[in-house]
Amino acid sequence: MFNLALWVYVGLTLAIFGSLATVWGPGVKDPVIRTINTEVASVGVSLILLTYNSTLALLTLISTTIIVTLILFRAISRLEEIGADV
Amino acid sequence: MVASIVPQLVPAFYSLMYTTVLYGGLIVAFIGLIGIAMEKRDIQVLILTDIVGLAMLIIVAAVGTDLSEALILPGLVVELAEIMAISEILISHEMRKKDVHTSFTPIPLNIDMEIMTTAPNFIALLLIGYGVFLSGFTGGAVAGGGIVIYVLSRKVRGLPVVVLDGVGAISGISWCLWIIGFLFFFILPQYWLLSLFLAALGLLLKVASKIGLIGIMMREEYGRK
Amino acid sequence: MLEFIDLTTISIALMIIGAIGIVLLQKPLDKVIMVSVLEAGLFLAIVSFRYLDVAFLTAFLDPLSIIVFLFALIKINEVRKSQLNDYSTVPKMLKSTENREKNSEGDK
Amino acid sequence: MPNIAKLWNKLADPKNIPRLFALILGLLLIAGFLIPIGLNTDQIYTRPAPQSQMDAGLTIAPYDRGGEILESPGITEAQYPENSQNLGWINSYMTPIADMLKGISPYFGTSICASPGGLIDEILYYTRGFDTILESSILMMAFIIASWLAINFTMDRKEEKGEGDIEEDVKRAIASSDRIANEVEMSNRKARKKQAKKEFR
Amino acid sequence: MLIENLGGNLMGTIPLGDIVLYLNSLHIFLFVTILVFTALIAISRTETQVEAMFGSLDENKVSVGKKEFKQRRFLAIICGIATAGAMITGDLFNFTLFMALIGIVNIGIVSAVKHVDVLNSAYQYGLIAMMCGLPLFGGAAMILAATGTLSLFELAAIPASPMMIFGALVMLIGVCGESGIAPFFASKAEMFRTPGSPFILIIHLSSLFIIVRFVEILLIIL
Amino acid sequence: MEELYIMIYIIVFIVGSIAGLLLSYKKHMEPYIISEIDVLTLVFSIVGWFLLFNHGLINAIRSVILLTIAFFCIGLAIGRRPGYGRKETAIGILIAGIVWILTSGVLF
Amino acid sequence: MNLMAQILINVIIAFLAGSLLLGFHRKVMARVQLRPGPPIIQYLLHSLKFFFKETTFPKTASIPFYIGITVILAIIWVTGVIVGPVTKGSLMILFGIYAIHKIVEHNAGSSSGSPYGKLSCVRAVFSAAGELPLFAVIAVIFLLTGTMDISGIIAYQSIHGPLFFQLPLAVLMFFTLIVTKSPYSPFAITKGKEIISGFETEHFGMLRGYIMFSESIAWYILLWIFLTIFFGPISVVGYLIGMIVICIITGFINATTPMLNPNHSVMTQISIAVICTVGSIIMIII
Repeated sequence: MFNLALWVYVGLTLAIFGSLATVWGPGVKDPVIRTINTEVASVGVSLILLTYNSTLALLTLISTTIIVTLILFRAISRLEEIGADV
Repeated sequence: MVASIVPQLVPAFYSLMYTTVLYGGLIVAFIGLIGIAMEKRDIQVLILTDIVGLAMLIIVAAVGTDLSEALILPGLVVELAEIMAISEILISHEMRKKDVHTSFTPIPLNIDMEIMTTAPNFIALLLIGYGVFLSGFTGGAVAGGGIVIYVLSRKVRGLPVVVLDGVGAISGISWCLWIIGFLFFFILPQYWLLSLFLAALGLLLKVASKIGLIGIMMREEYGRK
Repeated sequence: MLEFIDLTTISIALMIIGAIGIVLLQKPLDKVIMVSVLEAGLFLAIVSFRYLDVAFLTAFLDPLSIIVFLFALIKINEVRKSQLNDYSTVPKMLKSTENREKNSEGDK
Repeated sequence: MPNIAKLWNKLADPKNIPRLFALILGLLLIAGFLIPIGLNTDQIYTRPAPQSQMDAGLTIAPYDRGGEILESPGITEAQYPENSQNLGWINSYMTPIADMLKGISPYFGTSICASPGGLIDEILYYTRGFDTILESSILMMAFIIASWLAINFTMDRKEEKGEGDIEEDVKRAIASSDRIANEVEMSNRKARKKQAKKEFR
Repeated sequence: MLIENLGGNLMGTIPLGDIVLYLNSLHIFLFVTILVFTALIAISRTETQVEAMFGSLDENKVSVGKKEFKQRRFLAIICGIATAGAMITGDLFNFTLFMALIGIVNIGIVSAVKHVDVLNSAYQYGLIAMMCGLPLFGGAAMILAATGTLSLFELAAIPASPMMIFGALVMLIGVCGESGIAPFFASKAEMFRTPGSPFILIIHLSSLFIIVRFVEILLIIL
Repeated sequence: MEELYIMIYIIVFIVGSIAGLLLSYKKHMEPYIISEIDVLTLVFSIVGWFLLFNHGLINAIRSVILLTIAFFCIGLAIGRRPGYGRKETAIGILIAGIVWILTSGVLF
Repeated sequence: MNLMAQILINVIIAFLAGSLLLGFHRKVMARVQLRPGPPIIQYLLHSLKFFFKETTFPKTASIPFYIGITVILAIIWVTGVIVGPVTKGSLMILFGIYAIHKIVEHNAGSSSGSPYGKLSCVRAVFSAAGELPLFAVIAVIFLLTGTMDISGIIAYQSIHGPLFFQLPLAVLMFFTLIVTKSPYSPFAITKGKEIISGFETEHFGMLRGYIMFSESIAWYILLWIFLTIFFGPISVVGYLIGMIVICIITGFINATTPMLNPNHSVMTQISIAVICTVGSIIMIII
């Protein structure tokens, strides 16, 4: 039907690109930007799971990613409120 | 017929892609770890450990069997829980470091988004319903997401401690439920259907209530004035 | 020419555009828009794999993630703004160095 | 020698440890590229090739593992089949709702198999159930820690007066829940008014 | 390598589906010891740390509050049970899960204290514990990929290939980080400055026992 | 049974040492006086070391008993207060060693 | 002879011989430092003396543990005697016993509430981080001999000759461990004199007696293992000479070296451990 390997490569590319962007991307000194950048890597992982037909894992990943983001944002905003220099 | 449904050996696709995917996972892990090694600020390291967790998922998924998927599922939820606990420690650490007498209640938020008044009820209901149907880890995560979004969108500022304890109690009970289910499988194998339901629903309740807890903890952050 | 425009190509293109956009755009709100582009790509991919229920759930969870982002961003913006107001006379750089000194003392 | 001593002293600072760990682990992982790597195809719990079930048009793709509901077991290649007497029954089972859903559309395989019964349950609760117990214990512990910290430190620190006074806690809780009830009531009334206005218009 | 060569004769197995717990003399020794310690923790009270104040004749007393005590005792008991489980498990992935549980509980035991320094090292240790998810689960997955099994009985019969050794090494790094072996000792050692002797005991105990057990597992894999 | 004998030897040695210590404390109240050779100690030492090395020469009595006596005597000599009993021990070892070499046939 | 009697006899031997060796070790150190030093039986007399002294408990102590830990220490080393000289069982169990010994050092320090004890407790964690890798020498031995049973290792040596010549680096590693465990050693950070007596500071009377009892057994067992697994089947006289020689060597080392700072101690140990393990493995492969 269609090329499955292509999807794996796209997924890996996205994952690597996303992690690179998270680590060294522009403006990652700001934790908010860094957190949003992790989304790219997680979509890459989602694609790999999709191609490997692990759809249940995919479902779980999508819903936990949101919650992890929420937690991270909570930590960030809380720390900024306290005025902590972390 | 039967042989075609489940092959004896791992299909060629998985074994062909294994090296690639594993290398990809290793690269992602390497990038994340080097990023941690170079980073100095605490919160940034916490965000970067998320990447390391994703790399772990890739490496486990690369095996490409049902077992590997079963290993991923809980791993995801565990990763989530650990981030939660550690971020909480970070916050309390910073609070301790600061002056004790300053107020630490979050700044109230004053936003009025149309979407927050109408959509969440529906979406949350749908998600919870779907999660209950799914059951297990996946269902727990989905339903938990629904609960989070519901709590987040409502004006539930100042929810009492009792509710938290109640949620804890639910999850404790469901945990027992599910352990009983697990033991049933081996002690009384003839009741496997009953134990299946005990286990699935116990886990659902447990995960969902725990994730719902996040929402309750968030209500201070995003609960509007 | 048109044979390139099938579901696969479109979804991959969407995802790549979204990814690049997320990384390159600096303002958080712009990033959120690109996140939705990225997730649309993922949605299309799932559809092209014909997993209807997964696609259905993704369709529900994506907006949620956008909402979460928006909430958090607004909140953080507000926090930062209020801190700026408090220290309006003090430049931001100075404030952070002050903090660092305090920390290094505390560490001893 | 003094340099080594200085380096060793630096290692005694907790802040440097995660970074050192990450560095060593990263370097070790990169060493993985030098090692011949390949998948042993003789695995337990194998699954069909991706999309093959979808292309074959099976109704509960990609998780169809054979078997009929309550009649014959499905196929699972467990490590120790002798330890699990009902191997395969679970992954052929479907709840009545799931069965109905299966008839409606061929594209709901994932959700059907995620609901009680199905392959994942077979592995998660039965053959490798102990793993799942541990995983969710980890989850529970993490949440206990987080919620304990949240209740005691990071939330509502302003109201904290006497430590460990349960009665006080309960009183405060009741009061606050009263307040919430009032608030909710008020907001409901407001919403109703708005609604009424709109309808009136 | 035979399993019997490592820790004495095989005395029995507890089959739970694919996960088979097994007992030999080493395991029984470790298992019983850890349970004895856990029982002692459950009944003991905490100590009060007394230090003379500088410049005056007063003394500075630090003890554990009641709420904190209950929470920490609970977590310590869970930690003891988890360690006991890790001692007898016969499955690689199961072992890594026990490790992860021990890691998170260890953080929890010290997370309730008031010292800023201790909290800081607990946080740093928590970061390590999170990162350890990668080497532990990843290493186990690599061994799974190379051999097609996670059971230690099967692994003992399979001769080691380079990929298995690599997976085992990765796991070793994970165990070293999680249990605070040098050179990663500092963040864990600093956590011990807090009062609550029985609870911090179990942190140390669990990590040492995990090392003992992991050496055995490593030798089984190799 | 060997272990039982070892235990007996050690215990006897310790008893001898304690006895020697008490004896020497009774004899010398003053510290650090490097005196001339004490005859009693010398006798004990020579007997002890002689028996230890050469118990095989005496066939009439069981070697266990001989060794027990030997260890007791050695303990008496060695277990003196610090500074005392060193020369005696050395002489005992020397004599016993010479006898052993002459009788055991190492030289021939 | 039945097993119980054998155990009893071996425990008594271990205790008495261990105490004498520790006393001898102290004597050697004293002579190296040009002091007369106490008589050899002094250590034994000390440990016996403590059993007859009044036992008191600090008000701040964490009670069941404060008492229980000394009993546990005694029990584990009696187990050590059973596993070692009596049944010649698995080395892994001895490894486990050693790990519990570290725990006891840790908890004996922390359970009293004394600041010295607390310092010693933190240092016990440090030292465990360095010493356990040293004990991983048993892994090297396993890789060569293919067995963990002490009797199996003895059998291997009687065929292939002593391991001392085949694994010199492993010998060095184990010897470092012995130096670490010897009193007044440069690595003995838990009992450094700047924190009074380290973890034993607050244990008096009977409890201290238990600790000293177990320490002498521990010293004996450690030397016994070293001689057994590296020199193969040797006679009683061989054990005696070997133990005395080791005591003299460690006495010399300890008398002439200052105590290291905790970090340096740990890192030195781990460096030795890593270098020797890697070296031994390379030697085995080649």
